[in-house]
Amino acid sequence: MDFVNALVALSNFVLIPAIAYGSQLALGALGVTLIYGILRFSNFAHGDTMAFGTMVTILVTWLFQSWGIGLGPLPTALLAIPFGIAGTAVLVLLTDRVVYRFYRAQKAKPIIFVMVSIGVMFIYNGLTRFVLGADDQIFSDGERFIISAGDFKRATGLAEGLGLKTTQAITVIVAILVVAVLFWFLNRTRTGKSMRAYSDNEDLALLSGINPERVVMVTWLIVAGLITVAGVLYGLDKSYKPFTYFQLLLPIFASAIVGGLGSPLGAIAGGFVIAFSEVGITYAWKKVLGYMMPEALEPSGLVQLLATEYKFAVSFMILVIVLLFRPTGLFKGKSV
Amino acid sequence: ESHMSEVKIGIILGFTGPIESITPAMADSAELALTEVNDSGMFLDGIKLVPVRADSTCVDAAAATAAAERLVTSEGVVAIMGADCSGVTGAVLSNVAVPNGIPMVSPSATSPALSTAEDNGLFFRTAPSDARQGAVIAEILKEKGISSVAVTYTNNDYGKGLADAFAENFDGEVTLSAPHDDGKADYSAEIGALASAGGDALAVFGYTDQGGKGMIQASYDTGAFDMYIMGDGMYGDTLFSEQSDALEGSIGTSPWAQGEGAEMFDKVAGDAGIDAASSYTRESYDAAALIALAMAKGGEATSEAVAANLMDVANAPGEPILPGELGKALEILKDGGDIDYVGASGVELIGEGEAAGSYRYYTVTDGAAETVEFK
Amino acid sequence: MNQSLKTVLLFALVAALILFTGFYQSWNTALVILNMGLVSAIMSLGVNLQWGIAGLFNVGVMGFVALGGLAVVLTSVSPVPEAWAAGGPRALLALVVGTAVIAVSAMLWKRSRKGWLVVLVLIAGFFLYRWVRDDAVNAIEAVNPAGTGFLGGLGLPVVLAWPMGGLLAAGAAWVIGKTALGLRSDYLAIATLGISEIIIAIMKNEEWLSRGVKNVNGLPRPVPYETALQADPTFVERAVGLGLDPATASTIYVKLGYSLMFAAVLIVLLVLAQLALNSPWGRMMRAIRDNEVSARAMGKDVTYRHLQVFVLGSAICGIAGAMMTTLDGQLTPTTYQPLRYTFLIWVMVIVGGSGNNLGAVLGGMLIWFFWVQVEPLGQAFMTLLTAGMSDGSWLKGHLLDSVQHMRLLTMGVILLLVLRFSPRGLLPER
Amino acid sequence: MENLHRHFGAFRAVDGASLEIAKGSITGLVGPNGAGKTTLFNVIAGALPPTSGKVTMDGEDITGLPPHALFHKGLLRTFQIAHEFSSMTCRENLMMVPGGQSGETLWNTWIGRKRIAEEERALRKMADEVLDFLTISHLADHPAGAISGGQKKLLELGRTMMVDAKIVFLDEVGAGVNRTLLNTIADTIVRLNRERGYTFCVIEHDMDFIGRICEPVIVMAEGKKLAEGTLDEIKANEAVIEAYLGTGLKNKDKVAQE
Amino acid sequence: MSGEDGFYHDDRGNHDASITRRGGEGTVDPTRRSGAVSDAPGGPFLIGDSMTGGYGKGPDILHDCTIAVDKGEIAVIVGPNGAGKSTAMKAVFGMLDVRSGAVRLDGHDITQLTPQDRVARGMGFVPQTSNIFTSMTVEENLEMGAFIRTDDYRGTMEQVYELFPILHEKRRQPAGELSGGQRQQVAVGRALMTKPTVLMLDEPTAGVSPIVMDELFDRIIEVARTGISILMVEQNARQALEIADKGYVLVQGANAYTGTGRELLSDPEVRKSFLGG
Ligand SMILES: Nc1ncnc2c1ncn2[C@@H]1O[C@H](COP(=O)(O)OP(=O)(O)OP(=O)(O)O)[C@@H](O)[C@H]1O
Ligand SMILES: Nc1ncnc2c1ncn2[C@@H]1O[C@H](COP(=O)(O)OP(=O)(O)OP(=O)(O)O)[C@@H](O)[C@H]1O
Ligand SMILES: CC(C)C[C@H](N)C(=O)O
Ligand SMILES: [Mg+2]
Ligand SMILES: [Mg+2]
Repeated sequence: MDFVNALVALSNFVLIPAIAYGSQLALGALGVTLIYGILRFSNFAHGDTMAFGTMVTILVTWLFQSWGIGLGPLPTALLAIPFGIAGTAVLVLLTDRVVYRFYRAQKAKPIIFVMVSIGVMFIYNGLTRFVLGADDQIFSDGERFIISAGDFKRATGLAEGLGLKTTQAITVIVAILVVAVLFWFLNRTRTGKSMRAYSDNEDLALLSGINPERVVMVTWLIVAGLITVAGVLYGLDKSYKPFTYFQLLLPIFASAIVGGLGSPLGAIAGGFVIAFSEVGITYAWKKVLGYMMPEALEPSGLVQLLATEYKFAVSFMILVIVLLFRPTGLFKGKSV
Repeated sequence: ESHMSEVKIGIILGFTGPIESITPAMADSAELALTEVNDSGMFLDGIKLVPVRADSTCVDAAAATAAAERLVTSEGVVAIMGADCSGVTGAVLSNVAVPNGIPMVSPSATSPALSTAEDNGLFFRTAPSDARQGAVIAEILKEKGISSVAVTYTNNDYGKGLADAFAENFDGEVTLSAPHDDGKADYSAEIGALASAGGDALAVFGYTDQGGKGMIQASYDTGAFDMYIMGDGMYGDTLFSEQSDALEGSIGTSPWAQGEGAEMFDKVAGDAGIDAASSYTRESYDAAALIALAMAKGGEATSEAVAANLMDVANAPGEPILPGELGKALEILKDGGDIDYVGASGVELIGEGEAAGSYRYYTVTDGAAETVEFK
Repeated sequence: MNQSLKTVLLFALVAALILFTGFYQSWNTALVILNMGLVSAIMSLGVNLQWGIAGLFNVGVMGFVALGGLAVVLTSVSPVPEAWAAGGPRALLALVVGTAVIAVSAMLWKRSRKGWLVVLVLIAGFFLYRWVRDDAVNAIEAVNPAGTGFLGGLGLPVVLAWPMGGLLAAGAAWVIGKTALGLRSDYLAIATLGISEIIIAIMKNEEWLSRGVKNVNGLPRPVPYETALQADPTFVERAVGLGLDPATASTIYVKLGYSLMFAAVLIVLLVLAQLALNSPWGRMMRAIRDNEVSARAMGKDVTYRHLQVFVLGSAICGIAGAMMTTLDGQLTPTTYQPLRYTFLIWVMVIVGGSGNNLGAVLGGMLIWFFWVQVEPLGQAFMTLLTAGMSDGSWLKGHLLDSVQHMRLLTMGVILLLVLRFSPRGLLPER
Repeated sequence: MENLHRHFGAFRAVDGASLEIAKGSITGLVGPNGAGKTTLFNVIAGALPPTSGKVTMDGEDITGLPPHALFHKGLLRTFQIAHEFSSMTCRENLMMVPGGQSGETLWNTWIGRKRIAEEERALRKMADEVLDFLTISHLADHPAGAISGGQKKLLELGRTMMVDAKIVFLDEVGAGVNRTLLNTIADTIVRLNRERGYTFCVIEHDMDFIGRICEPVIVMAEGKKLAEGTLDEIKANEAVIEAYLGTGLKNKDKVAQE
Repeated sequence: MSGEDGFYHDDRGNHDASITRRGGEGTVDPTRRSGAVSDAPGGPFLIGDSMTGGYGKGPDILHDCTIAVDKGEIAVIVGPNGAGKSTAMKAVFGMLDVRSGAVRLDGHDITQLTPQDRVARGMGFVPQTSNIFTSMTVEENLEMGAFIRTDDYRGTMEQVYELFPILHEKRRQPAGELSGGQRQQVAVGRALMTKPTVLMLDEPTAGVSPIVMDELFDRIIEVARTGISILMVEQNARQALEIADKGYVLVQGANAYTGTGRELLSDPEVRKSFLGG
């Protein structure tokens, strides 16, 4: 029984949160990695694009909620996601047309693109706040829990509870689906292969009859989809606040990079590495050990490797160590 | 002096950055006070007080300094209502306010360290220092018989200061005191550690729509704690209603005046369409009102007048003044009378840069704060 | 247009912008912008050295700037005797133990390549370190926590902190460079970014060292205090003689003092950087940037050169960081945000023209100017925009409420405009 | 070098090749595509670590030394795929080559300006001579990234002429170089070999070129040495013909008929 | 540690170039759209007529240069390094701005077409450098060659594998890991996959072994015989001219000599200055 309790405590505080958070990061990182792999720059506007896509979804969700349309136990926002994606797609395609295209024509260096994307980030930042403001917005509805910690305790009679949120489950499922589809798309379909070809050698792609602007457009469309889904899932699970989305940028980049920039599989792996190192390393083992060990040996201290103050430091430390042993990321990122 | 018919007051708050969501209401409240003063027609021969906003960013000392510098030297503001976060407040104070002799009244910088900052008598605040809040919270817990708590605080001078003050005054056991950073994506790690450490309740000294909320949500999602103790930064209707399940039965404190003043403010602010329940709206209103009243008392709309008379108008003796009664106050002052500004937050300034103020001890019931008593 | 004419014109533009600020806003504002502009220019000089010249993608600028700030505290703040008595020596011992553990395990790893052994040493060392450290730290932090609660510094003149900041940053850069410079650019980027976050985390949480998030206020200054000047009759007399009021005169005097000192540092660094760049050293660095494999085959020790330039660039950032903290008069670890202290510096370098030292300086001054001035600019723009709308309309109200969000938006627009008209930077490398 | 191995995963690019390059010789290295010649070069020049085996030069073990150290020991190489410094001018590409320039020490750039200026003058003269020789002096101030493929090859060769080397490894200098010019290059190689005592090891697929300068010729196939001898001996070797030389155009006669 | 392999064969040699990577970046403005195609009947099958132009805003490299090839013919361009041979090829393919002159294909003026639209009109090109997708496998490289084809291209792929057996062996390996000569074979194979009506090859035999070179020339003759026009640049000029129907000698961006392959081969002046005696 104690062993079960230990396991439950660990799942509740480490495994489940980390898996859900990892999936959220992974979805974000997929977008970053795709833009990097195909359009060849690190998109700093990613976080703010995510905020924008979520904002559109939220507005539509509110509309649906006011109409009384819902999904029962599932969040209404899931219904609104397509609209969010459409809105984001319009935004990014417009941005591409007005901003990035010019630099593509100029053959600007990737670093210029990065700087331009910082400019775009500032603008999106303002845009989102103009429409919806800077505050927290609540848009989740439906059942919050599949099973809450309290119910779990009552049902099982264990001392420890295990909470599983609807949104956590949705996040993980969606992440798996999206990755599978994306992988298939890039490696098996003609369009996907043409995107990889374009990213590898632009001139030669032209010489093979690939239309570069179409590749760019498709990339943005996919990114719009990924970004919105990631943003909405994150918002449902945690909360929606534009500033947090901006802050998410760093762990997302870290995930994309530690997994190997340009590699979709790497993005997933990276997301989990970052999430687990953030959540796991600073975990205080006191409770778990308390269950596992005989009374006499029960730890008196917290048995915490490092204080939570250092959780970012630790996750970055792990990142650096991973990179020292695998200099181009877990999945040898080079191209998609 | 007809050319002086407009006098500018700087409002320096973090309109962008980590507390961007509470600053608009704060600024509105401050401007509400100024409008009230202007509308009364009683202010120094019809001089109009014009608010000028500037962005403190809450965290970027250099940007805040530059913004303040601009307000002071090019806009020519004579006093500053602000800044908000303790860090930038210190920077603006020593880099701009003191050198230029501009008084600052901060509505929300509560770090104990500011009490001793070198300020040449120019720094005031309407919110009490966290040193006191820590003691108040400890006292409440003692009364309630809670003997072991886990603490999480926002990782800045405010959070740290409050957590320290609390720990110092608390008789029971603090199982773990873990900071959290605001605006981060995920708080599972902190909750994991705190839950492991255990305790009867979780004390959250953070911001209502920032990491503090994130911590409560993460705790609720994992069932880590059932009861929360909240510092001033956590007070916010949205949080209470949104997290009503999680917070049911939790307790908190917030700088707040007993009775009338606060009620009046709710009314006045409500009429003006301002969300009075947001954090530090009361203190902001009071800060701006004090600036105006000090000018009125000094008989001139200058920095010197503010610095010299602010303590005077804020404290007894004199006629108590509530929100919405600024016109009355001005009239009294005009007639050479004395006032004791009580305002929305029950202002009581004890020494330079130090406000006494009282705290409202509340519990959360059905998604709303219910006053238990004032301390 | 030829490049040198362009250079002159663009610098004239920056000067004009600052003068304009002086005339239309105030000279104090102008000098504030100028001072931080000079500091920013130094930072971008450092980044340009690393990226523009050597092709190293260092996104850890923030960390080095922060170390510079820490140096100011460690150098100039007077020591806190009670804290030293409470646990100073033991804290130092802990530092020694920590370094020794790391050094020993690094050596073990080199010699034996036995992972488990190293891990074992590290773990044991970690506990030893914590054991030595924790008591000392608790004792130190308990000494008057609201006022001090840290060891303080050496109490030396604050100007010494600038080279100290450089040294501290250089030391850190050396360690980082030794471990991480083998990484490819983006991987190096995230590694440096991570390390800078680690540095900030340490500064935030090691209170005994830096007072952590409680900040250190009232740092000593290399220039007189305004209030002292205002109290000085000769100064007041002279100010009045010049037709200035004493308060304004004193603030301008102090700021000018900083301006001169900063300008001197910038000029020295710029001259050194230019000499280095226009010499075989610069040629070699560019060769390495262009093609490492080939540079290696041509006998250039790429690893060493990378380390050299990484350390130098970081040291420059450290110096700038120390100068900035001196200017601020306080150390606030929470203000170190990557957006402001890393990415904005990068924007400066790239907008200025990477690979060109003068470009970096120009970019530093110009972008900083806008970073400060976009706020009034954005407000003005919004006023203009809403001028035509009917009063009291919902949209107008909403837009005016959101006017603060114009700040970053305007910054974005300006950035895009500048990059549109000079996609290779204002002063491109060649 | 002895019994050198370099594996990529399970693939053995260099599989136990042992060959010897005599001092003062111009050794030709030929072999079918993918025989492992370039990989062999990379291993010798320190660009890739060997999986196993040993490389010695002048009796000294130089296995696994980094490329820059080898350069200073007098071992130079060119790349099959040109590795120019693309943003630098052609002249700078050459001037950066010589080692031990005092201006490469940071300190000297601040205090030793005069000495540097002198050295630079000399270097510049030398670089201009080399450019002249390679018939690309008009490109001296051209960015090396924007010159033709063949010109890049020439530049690559030019770099080896900027210093005194003991041994120079040339990886397909001839590919893409105009044959007339290639003859001149061949003469230079011979001259450098005679006058300055450079040892050369040359990979090339152009038999005329090999025949003109190389003695002996080593044939590699599948990571191993297949044959060694003079070009005529090689040409007569059945195995080499089958794997490498072939028997000429099948369609040739058809062309002739037209 | 896996970083080191690969990049010696990469086109981007730089160890530190993942953000500055130039390898993938093209030289052609990808955002350009095709202009109109007008009828221009008569003349050879493909002709770059009196082309003058250069790179970007730089000086003109080509001066009134004319190159043409007829159906089923092999035309070979020779000339010293830097003469503008590759530039001429790129000009014909629309990869740089032609300031004056025209390109006509099969009776249409295609001067305003983008390269990708020229591919759709049946032109195929193997550039001199960066001519493979280094990160994609050999097989994917070939598939990309067949990108515009909607029919079943497996047969063609078999033919390519037959021609270059080594490619079959390495078909699952990233092309960037191949040896120089093998890459060249991939490049030619990719172009063959297009099933073009005009095939343009920039030094296809650079770096390939004699036996493969012979195979390649054999194959080119065969291909030409099926009615495909071949336009190629060669430094192995003597072999190339032997099989050429038409030869051009380019010097400093202008036509210096033009004639049949045999004529040029027997011209002593040409032999001496351009063919290495
Ligand atoms: N990084 C790598 N990973 C896997 N295989 C590789 C790698 N580099 C080279 N190879 C393989 O090793 C073999 C030898 O390559 P190498 O470049 O040495 O040939 P080469 O003799 O120089 O041929 P060429 O004459 O065509 O230049 C080739 O079959 C190639 O596919
Ligand atoms: N990308 C470029 N930008 C600018 N100039 C270029 C570029 N590429 C080549 N050139 C210049 O154009 C001229 C002709 O180059 P081109 O590549 O056409 O020569 P080529 O005849 O193909 O020579 P090779 O036989 O060496 O390949 C050269 O002088 C070169 O300097
Ligand atoms: C706005 C506030 C919540 C600020 C907080 N009390 C501080 O001092 O930082
Ligand atoms: Mg080779
Ligand atoms: Mg060419």
